[in-house]
Amino acid sequence: MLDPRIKAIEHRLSQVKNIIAVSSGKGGVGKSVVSSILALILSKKGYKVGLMDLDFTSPSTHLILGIKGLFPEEKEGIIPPTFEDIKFMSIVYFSKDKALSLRGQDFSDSFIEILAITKWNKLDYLILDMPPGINDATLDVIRYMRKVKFIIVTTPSILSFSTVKKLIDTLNTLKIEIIGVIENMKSDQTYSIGEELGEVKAKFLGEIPFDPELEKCFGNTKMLLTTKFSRELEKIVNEIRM
Amino acid sequence: MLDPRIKAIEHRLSQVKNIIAVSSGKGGVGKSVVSSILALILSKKGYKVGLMDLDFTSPSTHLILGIKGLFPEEKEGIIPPTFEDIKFMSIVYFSKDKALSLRGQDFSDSFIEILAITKWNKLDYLILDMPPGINDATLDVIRYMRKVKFIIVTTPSILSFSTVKKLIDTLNTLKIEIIGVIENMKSDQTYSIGEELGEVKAKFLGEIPFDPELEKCFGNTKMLLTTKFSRELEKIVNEIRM
Amino acid sequence: MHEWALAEAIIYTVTEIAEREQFKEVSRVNVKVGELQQVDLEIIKFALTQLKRGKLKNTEFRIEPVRARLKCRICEYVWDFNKNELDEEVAEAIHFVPEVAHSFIKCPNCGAQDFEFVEGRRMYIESVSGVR
Amino acid sequence: MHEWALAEAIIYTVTEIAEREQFKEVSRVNVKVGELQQVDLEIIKFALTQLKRGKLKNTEFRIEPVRARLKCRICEYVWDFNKNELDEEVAEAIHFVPEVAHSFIKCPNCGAQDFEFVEGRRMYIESVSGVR
Ligand SMILES: Nc1ncnc2c1ncn2[C@@H]1O[C@H](COP(=O)(O)OP(=O)(O)O)[C@@H](O)[C@H]1O
Ligand SMILES: Nc1ncnc2c1ncn2[C@@H]1O[C@H](COP(=O)(O)OP(=O)(O)O)[C@@H](O)[C@H]1O
Ligand SMILES: [Mg+2]
Ligand SMILES: [Mg+2]
Ligand SMILES: [Mg+2]
Ligand SMILES: [Mg+2]
Ligand code: NI
Ligand code: NI
Ligand SMILES: [Zn+2]
Ligand SMILES: [Zn+2]
Repeated sequence: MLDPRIKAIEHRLSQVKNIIAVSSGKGGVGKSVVSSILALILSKKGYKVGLMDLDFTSPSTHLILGIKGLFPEEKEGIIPPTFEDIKFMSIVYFSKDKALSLRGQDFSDSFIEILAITKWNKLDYLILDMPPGINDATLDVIRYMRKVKFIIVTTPSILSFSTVKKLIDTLNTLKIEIIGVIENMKSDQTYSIGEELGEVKAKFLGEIPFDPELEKCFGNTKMLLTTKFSRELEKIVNEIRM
Repeated sequence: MLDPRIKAIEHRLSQVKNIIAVSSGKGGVGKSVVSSILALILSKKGYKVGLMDLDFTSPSTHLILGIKGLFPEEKEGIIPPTFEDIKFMSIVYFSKDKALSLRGQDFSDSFIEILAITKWNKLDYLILDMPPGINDATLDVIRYMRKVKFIIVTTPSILSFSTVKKLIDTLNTLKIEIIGVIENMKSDQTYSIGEELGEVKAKFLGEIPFDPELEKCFGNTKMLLTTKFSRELEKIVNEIRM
Repeated sequence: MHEWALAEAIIYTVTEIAEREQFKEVSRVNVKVGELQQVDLEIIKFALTQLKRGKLKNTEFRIEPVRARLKCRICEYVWDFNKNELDEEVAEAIHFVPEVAHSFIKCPNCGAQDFEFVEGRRMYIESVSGVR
Repeated sequence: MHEWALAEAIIYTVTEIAEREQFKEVSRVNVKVGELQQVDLEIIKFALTQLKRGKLKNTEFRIEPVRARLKCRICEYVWDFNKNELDEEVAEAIHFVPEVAHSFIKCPNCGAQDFEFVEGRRMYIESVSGVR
């Protein structure tokens, strides 16, 4: 009962130089905003960028970027539609924004399916917007994309950071590269995760403040790129030379 | 290959009057804080309350309430330890706060296992803190706890509300009772979900403001109960007469 | 037609198996294709003829459909997937990613969307035989 | 001992089957118990004797262990679960909720924690026979 899709994934990703999973373990920390804007920033810098929304039950990146009315072309596989030079894949092409409840096994199967038939061709960066939790999505990305590297997003909350520590542990056990940790939604009152990161084996990449203007810019990439959020994220990107 | 645990669940829950899943689809909207404080409020009112943390890969309720050093007693099953009159069950008893990555199938199996052996006895309310996503946890709660009712938590963000609409759809399809929707982390700038709720079939229960003092009170239930968060949640509880 | 990509997947996999098993030539490959995905078997067969080379040059590919059956996890009802009951757009979505069936199909008995694919969800390679 | 709760689960389930199958009496029940959970078979047997009544009064319960085997999803290595390699607290945690093994056990070959339980994870009822 050999599944021929598995071997195909290797071929489909062979021309993708870097795969970056934006993950956390915790939900609502800003993974989707970071992934979306990271894709915009890298694309603006002239890189070939792909963005894949892996949060199948609550996809967000199309809402953040304002992507509507696209559908992949079918041509010896499926060709991801291009949005402002970013090759974009999301389950919403197929689920039509209807409710989609998926068990882990179903997540795995759709993930493998999409990877096996999607022709990304040449990419400098494939950004993965991860769902919350340390579950099938995390494990399958690691299993089927051995060269994946993780950017971990946390907020300055003990609830978020306690999960992030576990994710870092899991990734270290599996010898998966962690680019580093971004602390998002900083405000004045909150204590600094940067200091606590010493105890775990991951680099602190920098912080992004809580930006009350961010949500108003959803759907408008020009405006998104002028937000404080984007400017701070761009500083981080410039420093890490991924 | 009959699984004898399934039938046992029915018996274990037979003396539990109300099962309330605090859910959202979206992560980071306040499900865990709502569940924890809801349990405190109901218990303070004199009800017999149980609290079960179903976010196995990032359990939070023990951190919010400050529960440490407890372990269930083994006596013809397992007896949930009591914390300030609340019968409390969490995977942390067993995972010892180590990283736990679980595929959906593993979630299901541990969920069924815990339900099959836990002796809640008489409860007025069993509160379930749900993980994010519409996945095995959501589907298993519905499958094995047919009398469950949902409280749905959202933030005033399109990203959160778009997921919540899908969860409401899913629950309506399955004819599961929705107590209503709580809008959490309201601030002045944000638009009101309450108004948009008209289009979906769920009652608006009220809003809870963003409370900068909340996190400082984690681990101290007396202080937690004096926060603005708790006072607003208590108002909502008084109105809905669950 | 993304059937082409699926045919490529078969070729990649069988080629690897041929290497591992040290076959000089692969004589026959049996492939089962679940009907849920509504894959066009003729296109797959055609693509395979176009793609096969090297040790697979003379391979006979037997492609057989498997009826798709679904089973409700709530009421245990089992039913056959019937493409004709779906509108075209939905059928196309399921063609690409069968799991999105959970957005569109309900148990005919109880209305739940918590069902599993008992069989016929996807394509798999049943056997590969060759000459050493 | 939560073995008692597991024995109750068997009794509840067999009682229901006896009703459904309209058995006057249940003569024999075969139960398999996965070793991962380190359930004490003697306690289960004792509990069953204490709990059985009605149609189950004369039932013979055959309880048999099943070796627990794990398989790594990354490197496909298969190995036997060995309780003695774990410290007592960890063994106890796995006794209650076998899945927490993912926090404590690693693939002996590659170190991954993404493994599945091939067999011997849990208890199941293999067969129930009775007189109508
Ligand atoms: N730095 C920030 N300032 C203001 N709002 C933010 C910031 N980062 C994220 N958000 C908001 O927080 C919520 C969660 O972000 P999201 O990217 O959806 O998180 P995740 O993908 O981790 O669930 C969204 O409503 C988003 O708009
Ligand atoms: N009303 C509020 N005011 C301030 N902070 C809040 C409020 N509600 C939740 N939070 C904080 O938001 C984060 C997410 O809350 P949490 O209960 O963990 O969400 P979920 O369980 O949905 O993931 C936590 O850091 C929590 O302390
Ligand atoms: Mg994740
Ligand atoms: Mg997200
Ligand atoms: Mg949920
Ligand atoms: Mg939570
Ligand atoms: Ni096609
Ligand atoms: Ni025990
Ligand atoms: Zn049904
Ligand atoms: Zn291994």
